Amino acid sequence: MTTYRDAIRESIRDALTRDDRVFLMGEDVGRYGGAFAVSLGLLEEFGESRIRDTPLSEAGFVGAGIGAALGGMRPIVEIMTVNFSLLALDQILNSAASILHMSGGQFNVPLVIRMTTGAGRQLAAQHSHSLECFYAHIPGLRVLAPATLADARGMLWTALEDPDPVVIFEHGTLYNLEGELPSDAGVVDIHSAAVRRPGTDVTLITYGGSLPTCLSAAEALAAEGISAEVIDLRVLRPMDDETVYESVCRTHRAIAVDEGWRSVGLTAEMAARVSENCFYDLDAPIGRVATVEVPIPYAKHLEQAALPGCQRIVDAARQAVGVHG
Amino acid sequence: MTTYRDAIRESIRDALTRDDRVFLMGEDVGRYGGAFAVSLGLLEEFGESRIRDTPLSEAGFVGAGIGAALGGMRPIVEIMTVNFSLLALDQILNSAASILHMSGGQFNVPLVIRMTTGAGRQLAAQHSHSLECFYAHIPGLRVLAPATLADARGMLWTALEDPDPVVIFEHGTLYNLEGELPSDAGVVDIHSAAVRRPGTDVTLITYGGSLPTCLSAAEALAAEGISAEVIDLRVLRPMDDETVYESVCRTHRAIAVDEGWRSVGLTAEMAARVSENCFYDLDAPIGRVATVEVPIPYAKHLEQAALPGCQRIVDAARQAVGVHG
Amino acid sequence: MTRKARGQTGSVEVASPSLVDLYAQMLRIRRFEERCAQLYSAERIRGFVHLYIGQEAVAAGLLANLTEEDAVVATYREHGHALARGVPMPAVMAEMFGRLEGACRGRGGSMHLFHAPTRFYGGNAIVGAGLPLAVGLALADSMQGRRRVTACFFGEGAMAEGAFHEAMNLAALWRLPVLFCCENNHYAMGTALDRSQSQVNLAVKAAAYEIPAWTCDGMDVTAVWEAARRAIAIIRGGGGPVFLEAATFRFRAHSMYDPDRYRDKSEIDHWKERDPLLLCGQLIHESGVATWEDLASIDASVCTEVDDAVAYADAGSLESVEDLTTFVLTPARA
Amino acid sequence: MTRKARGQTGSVEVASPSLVDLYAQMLRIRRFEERCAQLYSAERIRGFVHLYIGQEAVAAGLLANLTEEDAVVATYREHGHALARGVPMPAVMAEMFGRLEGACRGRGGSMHLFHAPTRFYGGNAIVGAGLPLAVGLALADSMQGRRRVTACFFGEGAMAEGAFHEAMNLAALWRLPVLFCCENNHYAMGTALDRSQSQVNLAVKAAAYEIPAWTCDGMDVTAVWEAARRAIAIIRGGGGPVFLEAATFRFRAHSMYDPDRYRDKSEIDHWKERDPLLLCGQLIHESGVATWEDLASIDASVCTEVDDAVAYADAGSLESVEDLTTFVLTPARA
Ligand SMILES: Cc1ncc(C[n+]2csc(CCOP(=O)(O)OP(=O)(O)O)c2C)c(N)n1
Ligand SMILES: Cc1ncc(C[n+]2csc(CCOP(=O)(O)OP(=O)(O)O)c2C)c(N)n1
Ligand SMILES: [Mg+2]
Ligand SMILES: [Mg+2]
Repeated sequence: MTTYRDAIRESIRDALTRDDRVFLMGEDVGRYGGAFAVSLGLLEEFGESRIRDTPLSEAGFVGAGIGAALGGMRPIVEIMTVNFSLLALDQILNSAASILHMSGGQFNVPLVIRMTTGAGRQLAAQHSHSLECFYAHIPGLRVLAPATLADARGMLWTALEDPDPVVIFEHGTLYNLEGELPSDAGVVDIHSAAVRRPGTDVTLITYGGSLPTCLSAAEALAAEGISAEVIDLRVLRPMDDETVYESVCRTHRAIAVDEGWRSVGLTAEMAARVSENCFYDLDAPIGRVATVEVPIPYAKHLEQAALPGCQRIVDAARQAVGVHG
Repeated sequence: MTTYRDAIRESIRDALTRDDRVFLMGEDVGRYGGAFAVSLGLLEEFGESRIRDTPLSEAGFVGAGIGAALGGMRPIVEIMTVNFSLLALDQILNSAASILHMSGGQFNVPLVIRMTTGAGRQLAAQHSHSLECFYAHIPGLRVLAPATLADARGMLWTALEDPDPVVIFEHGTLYNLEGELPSDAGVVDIHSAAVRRPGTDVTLITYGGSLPTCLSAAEALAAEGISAEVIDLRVLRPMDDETVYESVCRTHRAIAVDEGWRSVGLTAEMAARVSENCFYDLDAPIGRVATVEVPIPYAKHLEQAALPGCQRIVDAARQAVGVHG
Repeated sequence: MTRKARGQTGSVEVASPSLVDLYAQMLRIRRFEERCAQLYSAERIRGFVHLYIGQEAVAAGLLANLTEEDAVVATYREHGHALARGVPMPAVMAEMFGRLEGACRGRGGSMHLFHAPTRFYGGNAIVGAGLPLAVGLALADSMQGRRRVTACFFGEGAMAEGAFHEAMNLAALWRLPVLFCCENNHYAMGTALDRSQSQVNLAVKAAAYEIPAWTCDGMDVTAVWEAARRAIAIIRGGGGPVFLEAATFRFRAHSMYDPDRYRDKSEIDHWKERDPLLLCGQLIHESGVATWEDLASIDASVCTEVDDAVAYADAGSLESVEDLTTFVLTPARA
Repeated sequence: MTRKARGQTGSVEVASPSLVDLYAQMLRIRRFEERCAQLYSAERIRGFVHLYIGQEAVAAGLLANLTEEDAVVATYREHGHALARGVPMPAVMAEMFGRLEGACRGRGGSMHLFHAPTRFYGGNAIVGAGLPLAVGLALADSMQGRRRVTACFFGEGAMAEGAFHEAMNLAALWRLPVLFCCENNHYAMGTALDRSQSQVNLAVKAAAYEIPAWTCDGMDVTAVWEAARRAIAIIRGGGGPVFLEAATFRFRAHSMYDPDRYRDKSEIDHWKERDPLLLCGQLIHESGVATWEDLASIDASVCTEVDDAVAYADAGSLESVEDLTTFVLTPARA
């Protein structure tokens, strides 16, 4: 048995062992062991230079990661959470994502940025964001969202072999996810979406922290005789359309599920693509289950009411297949 | 005859005259007269305190604007261009947009932020962004995009009367737009979209700098006997759905047009809403004409190829109505 | 603590608090937070909770210098500042219980205490982000010709953020009435000051902005009170912003999630010898202004206040889920 | 200018350039940009163009101290740095013409010159954003045990940005080999230094990060060369970063769009009396290392170089529109 947290730690350890250009940098990744204990023990194993604690300077150390990548290193920069990543967004968009193109192909930026995302732990408005949609909008980035142990273990490896900047989102509620992982688990592709549960009546399109919720929703729907297929996008940019279209053209119905806010978020892109490309195969409008557009409140009952829960997904799927009850 | 630039200057002058809590703050708004000459002459008229030049400190002076609003002022903060606004995005999202809610309704933030947006002047990757979609995603903000002289003149006034933060996007190519404006032009509503050209065959949904392009496209389409209705969203958050749905349910076809990048941008939201709500009235998939997903190149021919031009809109409309050639 | 403000223009005087007042204030914070820790283990309080225990002298000593008209901007470690500023304890506890009766109707929680009646502007949980807000509040005062002060609290770790740099420059450039109070508790989560900043003399760093800056003993409430009094005299006198470092230490972990692996017990014990309550208690004893019995009875009444706050929070109600989206945008008054 | 680097570990020596070399370098920049201004009016060059005229001594004097292995990070006002670093003039001119033959295939333009062979890392047009990049380049060198230096240029206006603060602290904390060169031309667009920063003594501000910092005469190329030589000796010796302010002035407007309303002609004229080419020419004349005739013939050959660059750019081709989206993500090598 291993956990999502351990799988990420193992993949970082692997990378550090495999390639001396790799190092981990971020706030409290060393002495503290990582705000979510992901890098616990790595300082003792690899030392201060390669497990590099930084000051509170998101723009500064992300920019330094970009420069180090330009200088031949393979930095893994940890931004403690997506909530603080806005302070580094200019560096990520205007430098990391743009330098290859601005330089006419002269300079790649082989940088990997990891950050925790998501709500659900009563951390209130400033610590509960899901801003994957901002990063998924930016040309020049590859954006990943591991939702399984295998992806937690493998995506970082593949990302480090990518010559361009890769942003990896780890949902805070997944760190304690447990399961078996083959000891030889390794690279995974970072191009395609995956069908996590096959179904015939409706397709639930999601990723990251919402995957477990969609799987339980599919379970609940099965109990009512509704067969839901669950797709894990895995890669938020560039998105793999084929897997999604193939599914929706079979099921003729789709629900886009995301923990981000609804408007101009990822469910909008999922819905827009599917309705554009599966137009003549759709039997119902695509449902969107996203977070209610409110700064996430602290009180548990209000936070839960804001987030896309199993019930809202079930209801949306029922409506899509025309079952009301 | 007046210009879009003059209309904005007049509305700022009005506000400064009307309400002594109003002041304008930003980089080079004073001595320089504004990077786009919007505030030219205001320093001489209102003095250094109310036409306040700031250091290069986007996070600092936007945050100071939020604090000044909390302290009873009605600041107009100018961020020179949207390209630099990422440096202040944390302040805008985590403070300006969140404080009313986090405080349980105790503190409003009556702040107006103005910024120039858009490409088309060969300013290359770091100076050609259209990031309206980031702001349109944020609960707690009202986001406006004046595309006409009347809106340039009136939206700021209404925005200043709003108790909550309002972000206004001025497209760089509109400043020299000329036309007549009644001397008593004043407040306009900041809730609804507007039909800028009536039509029957297809609806072009757009805003800001793409409005003129869509109007020319409609003109070109008319010449081929295709009647295009052009809708100016005006308000990007919260969006006015009724005007759009009413139109699309009449035309049965829609094209979403935006100068932002395509994926997870505003055309996605427009397309998702329309396909969800006008599903049974649509005769064709909703077309999306947006900027090609590439950092904007400097070379004119490449930049033009990246931006949504009249021709691409015409082609998309033709395809929607089933005319090919 | 008695406060009086002689209007907006005349000179502003704040009566010196008695040692006993300051002791009582610190004790209110200490007992309140000890209870919070228990209630967190009992899962009555959730989310992130950052205890102030060990640093009480800073909030108590500094805030005793403010008038009702002044403003306060704090961080996510702000229970102490809220209580010392005068936010009612029941409202703070109810907020941490997520109750409608909480200071923010349960929407903010421990990290986001706001309170209009005392001009308490958060409860800001993005490190460094509060500083520009404080600059803006002071800008509003200076543009309106009001002689108010805005006190802004932050940790030494926040001084590495760009927001610190931009805010200090703006405040100094515009000579704004801000008291920047850096609570140097020597750690930013697990990162010690000398591993996060090239300049460990924080007053030197602040002085580079042409801002008067000095350090005080953050464990001695009288030292903090005196240092803040000096600073506020300069600020109210139109001398622009002042930077005050209070050298202190947090006795507890960074947050309830923190196993505190990065500090030696010996280091913590060493600082506990200078527990602000201990030092103040001794001072009171030596100066004879009160007896140990007096202090014990203060403790008793403080414990009652805490009990009442918990009872109030307990009896509180929950905001209706229908109201989830209120306070996002203000409905247009038709 | 002759450069030699004795590998990665041995001591690195850069032969002193002759006065005439430095003069020629500055003249290349001056004549190149004078032509750019004409070509802009002729609409052969578009977008934003920021001329360096008046500041040539800084790039010429400082960069003469670098070896091929060192790196350079500059701003949007970087024609001079690119040329002095050794980016071929035709490639720079072709870039401004938006040609495939340009340094960046026409994708970058005036504000985004990049050149791998000379380790020229832009051409960064977000003010302050280049500093963290320079820190990272130096971090890579220090982690790999290379004795390279990264020279980072920025304006005095950039020092108000949070990015400056964060980068200075990181470089000092980690003792990284960065030469931070602030070109203080006294204005940030229309904003004079004393209206943008509370601390106008920039070296004092930099020293607060525990970084050795001093000022040099940015109009005297020998003074810049000497000051940079000292700085680089410290950096290569493992002394960590150094901050160098070069006091200078731009003779032209901020950009081709700028009507330059905010500066008195008298102020500009005053600085023009210390035109770096004038000063250097006089020095050459006094020291007798060359005659006015020699300098005139240098001018002639520089003008030919500029003509050739324009001809090259003119004859250049355009990237095919089919290739618009190349260089966004690198295609997976199948
Ligand atoms: C911008 C940002 N980065 C990171 C964090 C996570 N975080 C919360 S508190 C903290 C340490 C702050 O230390 P300091 O400023 O010294 O205040 P203290 O907690 O010691 O009172 C960190 C890293 C955050 N909240 N905001
Ligand atoms: C973050 C950011 N804000 C604003 C601008 C617009 N801008 C470009 S150059 C400039 C002035 C910079 O002054 P300084 O740093 O002194 O450099 P100089 O132009 O004098 O060489 C400004 C405000 C920008 N490019 N980036
Ligand atoms: Mg601290
Ligand atoms: Mg300058």
